[in-house]
Amino acid sequence: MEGMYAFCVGLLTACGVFLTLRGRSFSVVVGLTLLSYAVNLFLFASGRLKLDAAAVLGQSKSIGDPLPQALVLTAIVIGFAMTAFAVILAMRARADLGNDHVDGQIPQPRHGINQKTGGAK
Amino acid sequence: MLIWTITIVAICICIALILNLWRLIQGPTISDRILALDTMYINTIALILLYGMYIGSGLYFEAALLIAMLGFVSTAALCKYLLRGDIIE
Amino acid sequence: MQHLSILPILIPLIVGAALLLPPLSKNIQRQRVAALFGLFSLMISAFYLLYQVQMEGVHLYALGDWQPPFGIVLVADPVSVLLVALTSFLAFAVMLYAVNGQDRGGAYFHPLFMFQVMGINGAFLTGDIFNLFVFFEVLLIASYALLVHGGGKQRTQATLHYVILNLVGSSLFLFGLGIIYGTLGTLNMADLAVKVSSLHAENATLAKTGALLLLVVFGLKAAMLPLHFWLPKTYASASAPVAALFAIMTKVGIYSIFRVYTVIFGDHAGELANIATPWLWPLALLTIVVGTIGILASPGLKTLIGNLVVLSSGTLLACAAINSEAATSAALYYLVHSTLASAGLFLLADMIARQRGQAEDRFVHSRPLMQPRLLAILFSVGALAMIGMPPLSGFIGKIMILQSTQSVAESLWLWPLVLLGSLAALITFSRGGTTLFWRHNGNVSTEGEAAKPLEITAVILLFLASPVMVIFGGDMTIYTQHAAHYLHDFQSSAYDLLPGIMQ
Amino acid sequence: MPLYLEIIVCVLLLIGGIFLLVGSYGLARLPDIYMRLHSPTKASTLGITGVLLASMILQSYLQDFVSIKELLITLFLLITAPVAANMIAKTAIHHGIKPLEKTRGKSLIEKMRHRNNPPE
Amino acid sequence: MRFFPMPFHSMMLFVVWLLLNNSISAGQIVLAAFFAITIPWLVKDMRDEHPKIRRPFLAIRYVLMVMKDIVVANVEVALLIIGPIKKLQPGFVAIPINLSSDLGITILASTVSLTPGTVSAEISKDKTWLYIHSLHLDDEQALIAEIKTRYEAPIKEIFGC
Amino acid sequence: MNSLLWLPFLPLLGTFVPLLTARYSRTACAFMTAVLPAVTLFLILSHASDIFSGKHFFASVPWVPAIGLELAFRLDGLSLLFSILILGIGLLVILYARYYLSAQDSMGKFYAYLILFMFAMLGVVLSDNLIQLWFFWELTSISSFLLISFWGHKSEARKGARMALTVTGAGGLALLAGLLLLGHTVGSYSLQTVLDSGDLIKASASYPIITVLILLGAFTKSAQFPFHFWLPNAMAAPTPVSAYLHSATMVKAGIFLMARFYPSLAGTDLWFLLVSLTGLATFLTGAYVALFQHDLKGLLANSTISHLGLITLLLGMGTDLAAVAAIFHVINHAIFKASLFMAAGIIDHESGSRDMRQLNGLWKYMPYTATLAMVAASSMAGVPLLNGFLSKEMFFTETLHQASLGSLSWMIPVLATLGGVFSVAYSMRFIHDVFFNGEPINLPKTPHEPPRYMRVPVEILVALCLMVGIFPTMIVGNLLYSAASAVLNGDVPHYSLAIWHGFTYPLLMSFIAMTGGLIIYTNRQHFFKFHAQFPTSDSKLVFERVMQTLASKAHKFISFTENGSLQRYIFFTLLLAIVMTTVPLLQLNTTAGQRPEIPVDALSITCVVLLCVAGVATVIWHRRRLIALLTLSVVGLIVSLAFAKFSAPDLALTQLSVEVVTVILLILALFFLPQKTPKESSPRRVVRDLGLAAFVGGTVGTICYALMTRPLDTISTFFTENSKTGGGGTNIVNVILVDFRGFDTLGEITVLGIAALGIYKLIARMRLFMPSSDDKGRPWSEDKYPLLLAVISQSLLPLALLVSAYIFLRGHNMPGGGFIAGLITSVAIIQQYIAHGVDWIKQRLKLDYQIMIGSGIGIATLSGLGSWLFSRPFLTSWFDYFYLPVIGKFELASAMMFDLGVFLTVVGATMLILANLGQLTTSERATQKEHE
Ligand code: NA
Ligand code: NA
Repeated sequence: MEGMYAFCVGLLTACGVFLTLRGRSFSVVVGLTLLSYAVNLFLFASGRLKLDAAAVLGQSKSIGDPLPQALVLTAIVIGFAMTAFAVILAMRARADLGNDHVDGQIPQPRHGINQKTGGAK
Repeated sequence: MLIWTITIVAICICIALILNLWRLIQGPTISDRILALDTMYINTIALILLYGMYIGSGLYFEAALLIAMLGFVSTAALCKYLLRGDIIE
Repeated sequence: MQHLSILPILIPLIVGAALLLPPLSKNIQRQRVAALFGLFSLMISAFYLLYQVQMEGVHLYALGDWQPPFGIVLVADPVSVLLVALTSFLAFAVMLYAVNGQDRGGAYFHPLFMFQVMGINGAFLTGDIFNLFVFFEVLLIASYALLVHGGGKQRTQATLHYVILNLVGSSLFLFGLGIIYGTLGTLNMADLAVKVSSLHAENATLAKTGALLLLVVFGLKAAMLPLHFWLPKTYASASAPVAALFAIMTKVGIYSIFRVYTVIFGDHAGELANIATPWLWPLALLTIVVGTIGILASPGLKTLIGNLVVLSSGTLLACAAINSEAATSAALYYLVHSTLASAGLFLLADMIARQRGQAEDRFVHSRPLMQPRLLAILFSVGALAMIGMPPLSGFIGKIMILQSTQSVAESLWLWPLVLLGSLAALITFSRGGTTLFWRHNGNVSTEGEAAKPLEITAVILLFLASPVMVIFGGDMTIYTQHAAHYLHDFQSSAYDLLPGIMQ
Repeated sequence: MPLYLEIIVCVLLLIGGIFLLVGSYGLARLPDIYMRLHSPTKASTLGITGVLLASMILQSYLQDFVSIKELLITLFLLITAPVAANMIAKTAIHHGIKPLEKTRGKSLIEKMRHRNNPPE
Repeated sequence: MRFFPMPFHSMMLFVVWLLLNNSISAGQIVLAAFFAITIPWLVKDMRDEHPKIRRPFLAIRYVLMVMKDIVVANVEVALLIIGPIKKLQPGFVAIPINLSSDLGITILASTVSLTPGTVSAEISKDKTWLYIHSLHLDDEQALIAEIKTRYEAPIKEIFGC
Repeated sequence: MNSLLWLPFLPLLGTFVPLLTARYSRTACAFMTAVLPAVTLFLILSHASDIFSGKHFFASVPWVPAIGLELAFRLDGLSLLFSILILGIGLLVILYARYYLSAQDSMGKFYAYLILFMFAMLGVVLSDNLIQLWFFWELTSISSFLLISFWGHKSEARKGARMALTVTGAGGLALLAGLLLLGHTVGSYSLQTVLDSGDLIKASASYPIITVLILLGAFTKSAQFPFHFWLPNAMAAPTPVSAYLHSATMVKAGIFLMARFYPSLAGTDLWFLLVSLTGLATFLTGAYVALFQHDLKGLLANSTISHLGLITLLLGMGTDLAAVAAIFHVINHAIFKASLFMAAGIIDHESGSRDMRQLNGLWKYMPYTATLAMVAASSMAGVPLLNGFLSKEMFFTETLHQASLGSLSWMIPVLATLGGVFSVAYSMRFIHDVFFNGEPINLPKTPHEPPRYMRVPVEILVALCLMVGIFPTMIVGNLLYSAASAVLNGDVPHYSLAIWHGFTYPLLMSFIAMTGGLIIYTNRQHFFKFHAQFPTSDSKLVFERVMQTLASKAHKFISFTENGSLQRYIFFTLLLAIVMTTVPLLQLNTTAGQRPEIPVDALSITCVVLLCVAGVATVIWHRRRLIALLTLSVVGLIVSLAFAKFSAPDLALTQLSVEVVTVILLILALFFLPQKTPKESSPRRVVRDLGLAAFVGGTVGTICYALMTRPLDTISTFFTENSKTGGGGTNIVNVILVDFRGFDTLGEITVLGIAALGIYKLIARMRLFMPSSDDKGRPWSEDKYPLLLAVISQSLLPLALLVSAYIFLRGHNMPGGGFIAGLITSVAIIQQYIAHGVDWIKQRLKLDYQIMIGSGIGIATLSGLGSWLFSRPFLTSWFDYFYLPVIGKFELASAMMFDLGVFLTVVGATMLILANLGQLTTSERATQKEHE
């Protein structure tokens, strides 16, 4: 199970990173959200995985590590606040700058490259 | 017997979830995808309840309850977006 | 005063919350008075805390009465209280400037300012690494909000970059914390320091990845190369009081590096001893280089100051890499000096820009200033301090840093870079200053706005620190030496903070 | 656990599981969006009710007192499922998605789209 | 009425609270009562005027009937879904409705969605037509008639409109 | 002698005098300004006799021990000599400037700068501490910058000042490095210790670098070749400044430095090579270039360079007598050059020009001044009976005794004579071109004699030229001796200041210089023609070009690296992170640890499939934004399931509720952001990013796996054990959140509150683009508030609130708590917004969300402050069990207050964001319609 879990964390991280590296604010926000999922899962896993071990006294057979859970909770809330801010900021940037590129301007395709690919075709 | 039943039902739900995912990916229309997501919420509720039964714990009921409540809101918001664009107007 | 050490966090928090509530929330005059009063009392309590710590030693404040390493503790030690006092003083002066109208550029300036101060003070005081993350986020989110204060395209654009980069940084922070907790099983910094020494083999390797991830995070805050890109533009586009307050922001990263890589992963960390140094040293030097180039390239005063901040970050990081008491002492002195000087300059740049019409703070021909003499005097003071020329405080910091190099190799790298950085600053400041104050024609711009007495007071207050730090340089350096000694003394910076733990 | 209870629980569970599967199967299988709408709103709702009932009985037994809070989920789903279906149908209609060729009353879609009355 | 601006909801909340807590201890009853009073009081402004239930027993009967229909409908639909799709004859139907309250229309539409092979798709602007989609439409008029008599009529009676 | 501690500061005090007295008459201002320097001079002179008798004075107090900085002064022969020059000539310049400055010039400012400079110079020469010496050294650079740029509105003044500052500043930095190394080598920054440790220093490995660095400081300051170019450009300064700084004092600071460290550094081959060759080169270049200057001050500046070279050459020779000669020439040069500058200033002042091609035959107009200038110029040329002759004679003598260049040593006297030839030539030119040589051409003013008192300083100095020239021993004998003794740090060799030494080689050299000079001057036309063949290189232009190239190169570099592309910045950030983590990771031998793994089951596999497909789909479809949002929801859902599965119900609940609010926010963003994402990443970029993403993901996954498969001891058992007894709750996670680590939570809700405030700021005055149709161009539906949704939402609200209350109250003991409850409440209210719109809610729900945030944070804080009443730290929790009839046992805890604060903040923050965003768009739509 741990292997699958780790694979998922890695995959989510990779997806998040890839999207964060895109040029449009929406993609970036989605990427950051994916990344924060991965982060939360990772942080949670630092307390090791346990089945049927909810950290509630008298409710389960054993008790998992409650501390990472509390940390993840804090991280989720903070992540939510940050994502919310980023989303609205993306809107604001779009409103102020007229486009949704993270750099505030749509990059002009470089002529040299165009010519090159054009030549190749 | 119970464990076996739970396993069988769990497999049913797993298949159901995969089918939902298939529809979500397949589309073809956005409405289909929303519908698939909505169904997925319902199947998840069942899954959580089943898990609670499996380990004999009532701790997960609230999670199921929340999915029931919140899944609807998100479906409604998505549809409102498709209809009006602005969901809070 | 049992609760003295938490006041630097609570005062801004309570005042910030109160500013959102009636009767303060609707009236800007009341908000100003409340904010100034709050920051003034913060300043008093911070300096009193400094005094207390100096007299009685380290204050350990166990929140919720849960003893370390289980609960969160605040550690008011010579290092953290120095920075808290610095922050409080800076915040008061900056607010003094802001209440003259700069606080009007959007809603919630005062509460956000308070929360920002709270976050910074919290980051300095906390002795718990996850709590450090929380306070990082507090100060970051407040800085995001403050950054857009005043509106405008450039600001939005710079904020977007700043926010997204820092969100990536926060993710890395959490990854790092996950690894740290996953290998050491604790969060209290002193406890981490104790536990890390007994880590072996593979766990040590894993912990190393976490520790280095944290270095990236702190490096991002501290504008370490290649994570510095955001800084010049962000600072240059922020409104003046915000930029001035931001002068302390990079220092939070620097401080964290000192704390984490001296106390936790310092000499006593077994397999993880001094892991940051091999990375820190080249990156710090490159940061200095890039800062220097940036200084030479600066087209305007605000960008120049931004690049000076990069330069000083590089210098401070180099001190962290040298990893000795002398270097830490030098860094502490230099940190205080550069924070106040750059903050004052940011405010000054704003006053200058407001009087030069369209030319703003750019080094181009323009209309004459309305208050040329006053601003020129202030400018020279700020410039001299920043360049590190006598008679202002920069030179002491610079000399301390140069003297702290331990080997010939270190000196051969650091000395030329630090000195060339100063030279670049000298060149650009003299170019900029002569242009700003002397290259003009026509009449004074009619749209210009003369600096108000309180604004000038604020700048003078910030700059005054510089000569004071020279005149009382002896006492000041004795303090920084003491603080550095504390930080490097494992007994006091780790074991003494864990009253319940057997050594 | 008494056998009769176990049997009841198992039957309820199986019913629930099958209906859930059928609902999702329909969702995947049926040819147009309007037809697909039926399966989750009905089959899945019933399926979940089965599982909920089973859970209710089992948890009541396990925890030694009558646990009927699962009913609340059923209540929620019964209230919301039709609205969700309605909203999704509205989007499909609004987007003018063509139903299956053989669908009767296709012409009504245009009317529905503008929420007009049907042609007399 | 000052204490119970929404008596039906108050009752429901009272019950649901006890349901949620799986307890009828004195403390929970006090809390249930507390919420049964305060929550309606909090949200009373957040409501449009809705007609009152005139005939509660009929309402209960209606609920039971619908529940039975749901089960039946589901079995039917399940069979339809599993069965050959080619035999299905879907169709849209417009049903004239004569309910003056939004609540009534909503209940009718919901009921239709939950019961035999039909989903409420749209309601006309003037709220006189309910458009439904039927999974397997044999006889359009029969369907209209069934819905009107089986569901619309009792709703009309329950709310008296 | 304690007065030495405050004595140097008298001039500093004096800087304020002119500023305060500028409002009175100019004479009064000048007089008052002169008082403090005069007093200082008097006080210093009062010690002269003691110093002449071999006494030295020291005074010091600690200042910044950490850097070895002391407030330490010494008064020995060398300091005395320079102090007299600084203060004496300074006083004359004050008097001179009184007449020189025009009415427009701010006299107070000028004097203030001048006195500041005087203070700095005095500090340099009196310093007994290396760091302090450097301190004052830099002050001279700064004050000279201020003086050169006194006429800042003139471009040359700005450029000249900047050039001087840059060059001397750079030298200053080198000097600092040198001094620090020196102090480090000696182990003390006390000058006396350093002077006494000559052997130690010369033996140390860092001696060469120390010498080079210190000499760099000296050479730049004293305008030695190749750093000499700044000095002619500093002539943009008012002439009193040139007379003071650029002849008598500041440029001598470099000389002073070499003299000061003579005992420590001189006497080695390295010293000889560096110093004497530099001096020689400077001596010749300056002399040669001076001849071809048309600007009077340019000529003087270059002659200054030349004479400074001469002194440097002498100091470099390393013999004791050469050092004496150097000191003697310092005195003489100061005297005659200051007077020459002043004379040039008078000429400029009274004729309006400094161009020697215009200035001709001034003898007729100002005979008295001309006489004075001619005497001074003769002294410069080394005419007998004048002081310049004496030191030049000594110089020639010393060049003859030089053997350090081996077989090439003969070149030194020859080249020295050549320099002398040019000195004579340019001195001739100064005299002949200006005062004779026909009639003036196109002068702006008709020249005449200056005001009476403007001449006085020149008269005094010229008188000194004569007196020193005729009675050297009487006038400067003691001074020279004691200064030389200070330079040599001990015994002074025998020397003679006699005017006549008989027919000697030096006399011959002087004679050659005289005749050669005359010949060159008379044949100057040929030389001018010869010189004109070379392209003139204006050092100012060159310097400016270098500076500009530097700036533009820097700018190019910066705009290349900081190109404003966020993608690049993130790329670098992640790249650094990944490099830093993988390097240690390579040492990890086995990924899997010892901890037994949980077996895999079908359910988990299904969930993993769902998660992975949805995650990848999000990436693939990120340009189809709504679909990406749907797949993102799936990921969120599965993540919450994972939390539930692995025993974290609280996390599952939180993740679920946060998820919904996030999705709603993203839907809002979808509407306001462009609907289409163009495909703009090049394939190369995509591959690069995919590579990095895979690398990062792989690393994270590896670490995650490695962590999970290893056992861990944590502090968590403490929480498990104390949750009920110490925190009063059975839900350990919640007890951690509100009690053990309540401080984190306080910070966390503050973050949320701040985010809401920040978002409010962002929303304010935001001008939004609102598409009138969706991404396929379909107009929006007219059904604003669907009937079913509206009615059902109303019914759900009380239920949702009840659930929220339930979740809130049970939180301490079971999964739940204030945060989740707050989100449920928020979502319930948001649903009302979706179903009914802003206006509908506005009339019905009178909640001030800002106040909610404030009071939420306030309540949480206050609940923590409550413990202060019991003298416990902030956030110390309190709980107890109570019994009431009927109700029975129940628990009350301060944590509930805290949780209430959390709840309020969450609701306030979420609603402040969403409601305001909704409100904004609604009002915008209304106005848009109005426009239509
Ligand atoms: Na809206
Ligand atoms: Na909780």
